[in-house]
Amino acid sequence: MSPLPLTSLILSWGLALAAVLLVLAMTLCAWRMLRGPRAQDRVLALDALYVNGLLLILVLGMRQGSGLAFEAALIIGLVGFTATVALAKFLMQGEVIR
Amino acid sequence: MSADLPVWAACLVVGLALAGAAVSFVGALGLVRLSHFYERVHAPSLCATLGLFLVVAASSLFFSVAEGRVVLRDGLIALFVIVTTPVTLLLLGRAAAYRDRAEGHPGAPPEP
Amino acid sequence: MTDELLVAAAVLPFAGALGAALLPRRARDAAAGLAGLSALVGLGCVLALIPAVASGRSAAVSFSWLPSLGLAVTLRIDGLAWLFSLLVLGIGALVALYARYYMAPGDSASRFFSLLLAFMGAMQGVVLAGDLIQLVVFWELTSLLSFLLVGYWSGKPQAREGARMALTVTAAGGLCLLAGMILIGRIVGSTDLATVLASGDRIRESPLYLPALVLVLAGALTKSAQVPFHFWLPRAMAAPTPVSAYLHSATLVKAGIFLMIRLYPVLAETDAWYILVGTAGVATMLFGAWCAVFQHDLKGLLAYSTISHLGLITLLLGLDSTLSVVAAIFHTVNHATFKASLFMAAGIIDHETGTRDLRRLSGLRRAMPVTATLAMVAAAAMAGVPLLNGFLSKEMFLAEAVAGTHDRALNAGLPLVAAVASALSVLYSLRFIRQTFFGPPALDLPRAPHEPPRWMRFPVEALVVACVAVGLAPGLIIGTALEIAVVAVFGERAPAYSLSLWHGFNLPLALSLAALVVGVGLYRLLGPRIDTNPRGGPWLLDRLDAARLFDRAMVGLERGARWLEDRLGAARLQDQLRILLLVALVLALTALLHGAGIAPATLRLPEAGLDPAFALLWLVGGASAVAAAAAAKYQRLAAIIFAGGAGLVSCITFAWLSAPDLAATQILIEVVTTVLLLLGLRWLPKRDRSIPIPASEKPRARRRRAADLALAVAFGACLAGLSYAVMARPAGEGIARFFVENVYSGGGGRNVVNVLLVDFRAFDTLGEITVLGIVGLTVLALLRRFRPAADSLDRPAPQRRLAAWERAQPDRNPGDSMADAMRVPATVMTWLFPVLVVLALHLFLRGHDLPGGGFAAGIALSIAFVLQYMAHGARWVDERLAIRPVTWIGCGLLVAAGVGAGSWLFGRPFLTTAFAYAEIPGLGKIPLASALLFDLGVVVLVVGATVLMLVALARQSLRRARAEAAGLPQREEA
Amino acid sequence: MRRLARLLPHPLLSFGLALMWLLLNAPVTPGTGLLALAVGLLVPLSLRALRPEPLRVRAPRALLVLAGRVAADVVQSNIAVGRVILGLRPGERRSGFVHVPLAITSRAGLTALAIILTSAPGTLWVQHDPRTGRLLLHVLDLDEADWPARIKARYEGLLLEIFP
Amino acid sequence: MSLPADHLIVAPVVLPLAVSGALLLLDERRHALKAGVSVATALALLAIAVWLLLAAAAAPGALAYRLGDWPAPYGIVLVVDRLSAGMLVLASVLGLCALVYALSRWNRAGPRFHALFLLLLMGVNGAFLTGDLFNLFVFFEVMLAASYGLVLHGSGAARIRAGLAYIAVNLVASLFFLIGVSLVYANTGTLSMADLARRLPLLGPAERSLFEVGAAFLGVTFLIKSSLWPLGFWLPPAYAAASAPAAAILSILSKVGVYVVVRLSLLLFGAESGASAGFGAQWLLAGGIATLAFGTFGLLAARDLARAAGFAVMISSGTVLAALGSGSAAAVSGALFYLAGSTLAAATLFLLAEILQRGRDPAASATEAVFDDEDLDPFEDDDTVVALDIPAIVALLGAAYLVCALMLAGLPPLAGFIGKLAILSGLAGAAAPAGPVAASSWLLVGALLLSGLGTLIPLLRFGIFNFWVPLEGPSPALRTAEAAALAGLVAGCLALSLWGGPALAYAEATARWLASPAGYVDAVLRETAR
Amino acid sequence: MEAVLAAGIGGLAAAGVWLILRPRSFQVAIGLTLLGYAVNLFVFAMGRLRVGAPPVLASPEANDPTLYADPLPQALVLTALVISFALTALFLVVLLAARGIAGSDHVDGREPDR
Repeated sequence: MSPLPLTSLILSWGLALAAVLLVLAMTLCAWRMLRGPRAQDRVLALDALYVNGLLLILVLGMRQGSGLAFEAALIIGLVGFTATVALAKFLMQGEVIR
Repeated sequence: MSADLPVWAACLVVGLALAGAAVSFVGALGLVRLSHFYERVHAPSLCATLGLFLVVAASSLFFSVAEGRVVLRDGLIALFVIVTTPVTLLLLGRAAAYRDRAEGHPGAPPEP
Repeated sequence: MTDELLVAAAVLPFAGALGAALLPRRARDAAAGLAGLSALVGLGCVLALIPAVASGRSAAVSFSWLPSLGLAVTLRIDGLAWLFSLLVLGIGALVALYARYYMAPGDSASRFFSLLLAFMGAMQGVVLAGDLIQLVVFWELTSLLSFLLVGYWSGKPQAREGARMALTVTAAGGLCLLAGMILIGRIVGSTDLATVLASGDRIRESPLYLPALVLVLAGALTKSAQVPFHFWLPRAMAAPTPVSAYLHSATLVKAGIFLMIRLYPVLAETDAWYILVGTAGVATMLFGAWCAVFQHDLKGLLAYSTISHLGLITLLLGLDSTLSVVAAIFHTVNHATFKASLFMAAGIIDHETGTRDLRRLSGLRRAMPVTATLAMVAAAAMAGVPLLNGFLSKEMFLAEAVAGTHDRALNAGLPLVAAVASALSVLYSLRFIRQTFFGPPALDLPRAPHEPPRWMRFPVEALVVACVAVGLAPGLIIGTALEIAVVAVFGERAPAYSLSLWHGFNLPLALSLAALVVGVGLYRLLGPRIDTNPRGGPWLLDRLDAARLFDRAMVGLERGARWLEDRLGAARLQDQLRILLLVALVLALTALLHGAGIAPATLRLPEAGLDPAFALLWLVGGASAVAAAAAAKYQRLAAIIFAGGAGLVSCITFAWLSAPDLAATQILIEVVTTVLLLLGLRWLPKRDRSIPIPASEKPRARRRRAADLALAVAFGACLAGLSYAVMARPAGEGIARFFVENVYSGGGGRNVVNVLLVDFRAFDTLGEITVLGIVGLTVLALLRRFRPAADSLDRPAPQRRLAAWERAQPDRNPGDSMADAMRVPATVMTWLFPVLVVLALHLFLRGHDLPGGGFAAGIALSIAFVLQYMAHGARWVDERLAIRPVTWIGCGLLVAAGVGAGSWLFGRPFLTTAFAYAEIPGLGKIPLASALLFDLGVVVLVVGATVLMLVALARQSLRRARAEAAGLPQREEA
Repeated sequence: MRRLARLLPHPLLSFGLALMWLLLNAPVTPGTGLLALAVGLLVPLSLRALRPEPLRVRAPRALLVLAGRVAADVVQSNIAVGRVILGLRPGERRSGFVHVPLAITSRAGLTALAIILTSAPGTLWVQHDPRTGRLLLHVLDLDEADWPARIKARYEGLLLEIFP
Repeated sequence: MSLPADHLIVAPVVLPLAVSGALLLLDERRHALKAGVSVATALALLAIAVWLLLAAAAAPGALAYRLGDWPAPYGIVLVVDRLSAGMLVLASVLGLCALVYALSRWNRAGPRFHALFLLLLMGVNGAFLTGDLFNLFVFFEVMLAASYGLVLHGSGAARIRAGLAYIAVNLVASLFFLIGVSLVYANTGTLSMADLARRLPLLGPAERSLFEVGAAFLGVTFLIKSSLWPLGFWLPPAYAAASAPAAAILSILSKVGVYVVVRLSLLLFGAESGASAGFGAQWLLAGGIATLAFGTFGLLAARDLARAAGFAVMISSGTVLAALGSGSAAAVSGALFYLAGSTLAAATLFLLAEILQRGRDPAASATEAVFDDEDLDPFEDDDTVVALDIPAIVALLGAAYLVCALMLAGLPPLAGFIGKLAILSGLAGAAAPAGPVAASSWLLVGALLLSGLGTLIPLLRFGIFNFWVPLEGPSPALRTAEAAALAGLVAGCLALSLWGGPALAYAEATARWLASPAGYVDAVLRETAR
Repeated sequence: MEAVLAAGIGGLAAAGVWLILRPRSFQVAIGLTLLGYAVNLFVFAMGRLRVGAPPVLASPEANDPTLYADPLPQALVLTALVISFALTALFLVVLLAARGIAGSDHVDGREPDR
């Protein structure tokens, strides 16, 4: 179907592997998140989870050859930290907004 | 769309992406392997810096080649993550410091 | 002319009631005059109808009412109706006159007479009803009005209780009657009276006959106070006496009798009828008489005697011979006359002496000789003394009792029963007369007795004269009327009977005389002992107080209902939710099994195969969800974090599976939700794992948790199974195709999802943003009155610790540490504000063609605002950014609705979008779609609502500061 | 000039936002260009209400140098931390807190330093006291370098130059 | 779509939306202006609804309004037929009266009352009008969101406690709704009700099974809203705790659920719909009877009038659903008539409950509003109190109460009786005595009659307690607005009774129209040039 | 993919259901959030799964429906997302108000009688 099967092969396998690696990274983050032991560990892990999720979306975008998932990644990058900042502030102050 | 990529580009893209993913994986591994919070806090930076750079580079390259023009918008993501992630870590470190001090945790940081 | 007269006879009382209601409250004369006049004119009309009803004829007039139910308002008069109508209107006129004098000047005359007239009208309605359903309508109306009349003196507890009981019993009977009538209607195919009366055989042969009979009788017997439904009548004596005289002697209680006579041709002459009606009659007759003997209250005595006499009439009807029915009709009329007069007399005595207690009354014969004479004559009629009307009908009864037309078990004892009842009625009549009028004058009466006003006595006189006249010359006075009624009931089967005074010396006469003698003897024997009866109730039966049983039944009903409500309902939210889920599960499974089901073979194997990364991703998602479930009780913060993880996984899933818009929106919402939950978390109490569950509770708690777990797993499995079953099947040809094909040509965009939202299904979006706006307003309202719980009022623990530490440091002011900590983050967050604005703008403008859209833009913008709040605190931002969220919400709604309405200008339906590509020199084609404007409304509203929610919650933390500023001592509040 | 300042209170920001717009909406057409211009002009006005300290960047050259240095350091520390995580670093490793006395007082400078230090793996900005100028830093590998000296040498000077 | 008047079909949704948007721009303190605007809007809504009713009664089929000018199964269509027009009128009458009642003081018991109220009306109207399943979900949510606001309106512990449960239950119901809608879409490929009716007979067995699961989920949702036993335990406490005008307007809310069940079950599962015909009818019948029984028990057990009114709402829903489940078209027409009457009466009872409660027990905190300290005390302005002497007020209230009680207990001569009679004679097949009558129908007949009695007894108790037991202390004050609202609702009840014939004929025509869904399908799917 | 997603939906739903049956209102709030995720994914899944076919036309002419994932469920999910977000927020505020006024965070507003 494609004129350059090699390219497809490289791309599909390589990016699939990258996706697996990233998901594995997410799994590890999730493990830390669930494990704790303290709240700051969980928040930290969630933050890492977000970043890895962002990377995963980028890789998925490449895998599917579509730039349409970019917005989601952009939003995670720009806005996602709000959640973790709120969590951290809560840990620090006991409330998010004073 | 993916079929239009020349082999070199595909290799480069895959290489970058794999490298980024691997760095991220190492970062996440650090989250698991390092022994206490103040050590673990360094690990995600790997994902948010080098891992991110590499993947973003891969993505930019991929779309630039695929669309036949320079696509730099992925760089924006990198920029924003660089700027925002420290905010979280900073606050988190500070929060951990307060909490540890308040509880008299042995590993609590000294007062500045 | 007949029609007009008929209508007038039916409508006049109601017209009068309306008139009386409009009169001033105290206009006794006018109201009574109106009442009397209405009754008299009505009476005239009815009398004028004789030709129409003579010799078995009948007349009817019909008006359309509920044509779709085949129901019309039909007024139908025949002999029976005519006779009862005379009774209703005649006695009604007399009662009106009597009531004029009876009612005190302070009572509301307009209310009383209007109710009385309305009741009269309702009775007329029952009597003249030409349709069974219509009869039920008026029947219930009489119950209702009797309720209002009995409870006229609502200040008295007895009146309230009496009224309530009367209505409860009679309305319940009325409902049974309705059911019965519907059954009859079903059997006959029509509820038209004439049709029904003509289909007696059909009814009696129907399998539904017995239920119909039982139901109809339930109505009739409750109304006519038959055992065991009799108890309401004595309690209803709390009514003003005119009401008793009217309702409880002549009309209301006779409605049941009327109904039985009315339907006699179609329901009677069967074993069931004989047993039911006869038994009820016998029991009531004896029971009523026995109870009447023991009453100390004048009206109570009369009430029980009424019960007894009604029982007699019922028994006559139950005997199932045509002659006995004649006797029943005759006695009905007679009873109405003498009992009404007795009630009035009792009312006069009550009125003039202030008491109705037989034990206190004595020797009134001297103070009120005329009244005494009248009462004595009426009582004698009640006792069945010869030469009075009561004697005649009782004689007929005794004759029937002796004759025993059918070979039936009850018949054997009937003469004895009749004699006993007669003797008892002599006994109580004698007691009534003796104790009231004879003996030494009573000295301790509340008022000094004297004769009543002339016209107050007149109705009694008139009725007593009637008693005597009928007693002396029955054929002359009542013969025709009775004849007309009897013929109306039986038609050609009407029996031959003689109304003469003297039938020769026969067994009935002997019984009658024996009853008189025994009655007098019994009074001699028992009179004093009855007066001093210690327990007050009738001997043998004093434990069987049906009224008390009724009260107890009412309380029991309430209690039972509460118990049932408790058992059948679920007051607690958890139980309700369990039931909800369970029902949904059960119904879903039933539906699945109901159809052909899904053969496993029809499920195609997934084409894409399994991507290990995806599976691993969902491992993370599932683990996060389960962990959130586990942590939500004691580690709330952790639960929020875990829920965030699950949200992220679903966001990635959307991105993975071709839904970029969803991914973007999901992550935005995820962030806002997390912030929101955290804002709320501050006001929740610390959960402590150390709070012990009592050991006794543990097994129950464990069981409950196991059940919940099973339910949760079942529901999860159900959703999983359903979704797999759907996903593994190819999609059919649906409407989705249209959207893709028309999105560009018709919607002017390339992002199908977005065009769906702002164009194809913009109406949904309009509703959706309205929801958001409403929630914003509700949150605003709720938080305005927010009162934090005492334990969360204080500053959070970290801040308190820090403040304590700061106080200990010489070089630090309160709050410095926090300010230091926020210095760097706040700087970043401030400078991110414009960046986020650009992001929002970007998402907004590109939505039509690429992922994005108004909603995402709105949320992004509100996050920009919230970041500022987080960076600088609520007060700082409030001083700088004057956000008026409510105004934003209003504007958003207006813009969206306005854009939608704009299409009206072009004659197109609401929300029709217009788009064009404007060619601007140098810039190229610029898409201009009205949908973009609509989306602008969305943005404005979303920002308003989201910021409102977040900020309103955030501002709560200022309460404490505000309270401190107002000088309120914090601790006290806490 | 003053009017320009009012119209364009944060020129750097305006430029950045316009660039961001162009990047987001590539390829550049006259239309997007116009919009980018509008964005650059109008959006910074939204900051006016928040009244942040205006950002003045003095030495663009220093900025470039700093950027390069940071990039190199980030890569280097990534590798270092990666080795630590993977257990490839031989010998005993100590992590702990270090105090760094800072000379920077400007908000922007501190922020930049915080971002640099925190985003580079291996160092975490924990606490800074503006009264004493002392920074508390957590370091993953204390033995890797003399951290206070390194920070002062590599970043502080340049930052003081950029954000006076 | 040529006549401008056709656009009136969408007005019941757009008008309240726009007006509430405008009201939000007004300052909170301009009470008089806001009150005037909202009442004018409510009046306009009533006028529009009546116009639509007349139009629907005159039209041979249904009037369809294609939003966005998209052809039918693709875009969202609003449909006015006899059923929806009738419900619109009912909702408008209730809305107007409840709003007028609220003007006495409730509108000041919390911020943005008028906007919330109008948005509730918008949601209700939209739910009645829409011909699209998902759009129905949206309007359900609009309606529910506003109802959450109104249930909580006035704040106070009881209200918030009850509101929490109310919201939780309805949120779960909304999730079921989504599950149901999506299953329906997944297996039929359409969301338009009319299109659904057309496609349903053509479904394969597996699709049909899955579709029916979706329908079951939808059914559970609607039955939760219409408070069928055992799904409706949330209703009495929530309604009893709500402020009186809110409760009055909420009594139409449960009827929205009933409406949808009627609409969908007759449209989709009528006799002509193939293998799914009669789907769920037995459940409806059984559930309806159980609801009747449970509602009656609850009513008997109720300790205060507002709660009793809540159970009356339940009984009324149960009656209609059971009649629907019985499968008799005559019973359905009776049930529709009954629905109107009982809803009006229940709403009146909520209003009365509050007035009486206020007179009886001024310290009762449960139903009292918590008024803002920052707002003026709304109790201060006594100039609006009706200038009648006490007995007259009591008589007025008593008459209103009597009307309510008769309507709810189904006693003659009011509409409650007519409706019940129509159901009963429909069930008993009095009009067509040919076929046998199912045992379940007899059971329903019995349940209906007994529940009438079970309604009468407690209402009698409450009535006697409230009107006949002499009051200690000040007697209830009646404000002009309250009197007007009561008068309006009572007039509605009486009008329904007086014109029972025409109204019943309308209901019957409606039932006939519903029994043959082809008309609806044609009206909606008729091709129009775009 | 389908089986994994189905299992995920099931897991989310089970966790959510378990939580909404718990006595503390905060648990219910989290449960509603999770259940909301599950239901949104469920609705989404009803449009069948497609990889790499976002319903955004590559060009105005490429409007062959088979090239794209079913857009309708996505639009529905978007609407539902917003609504469930709004209602979660409302529930949260009500639970706070209930906690403040009733003094208990039990869903019934009072501690159960033991």
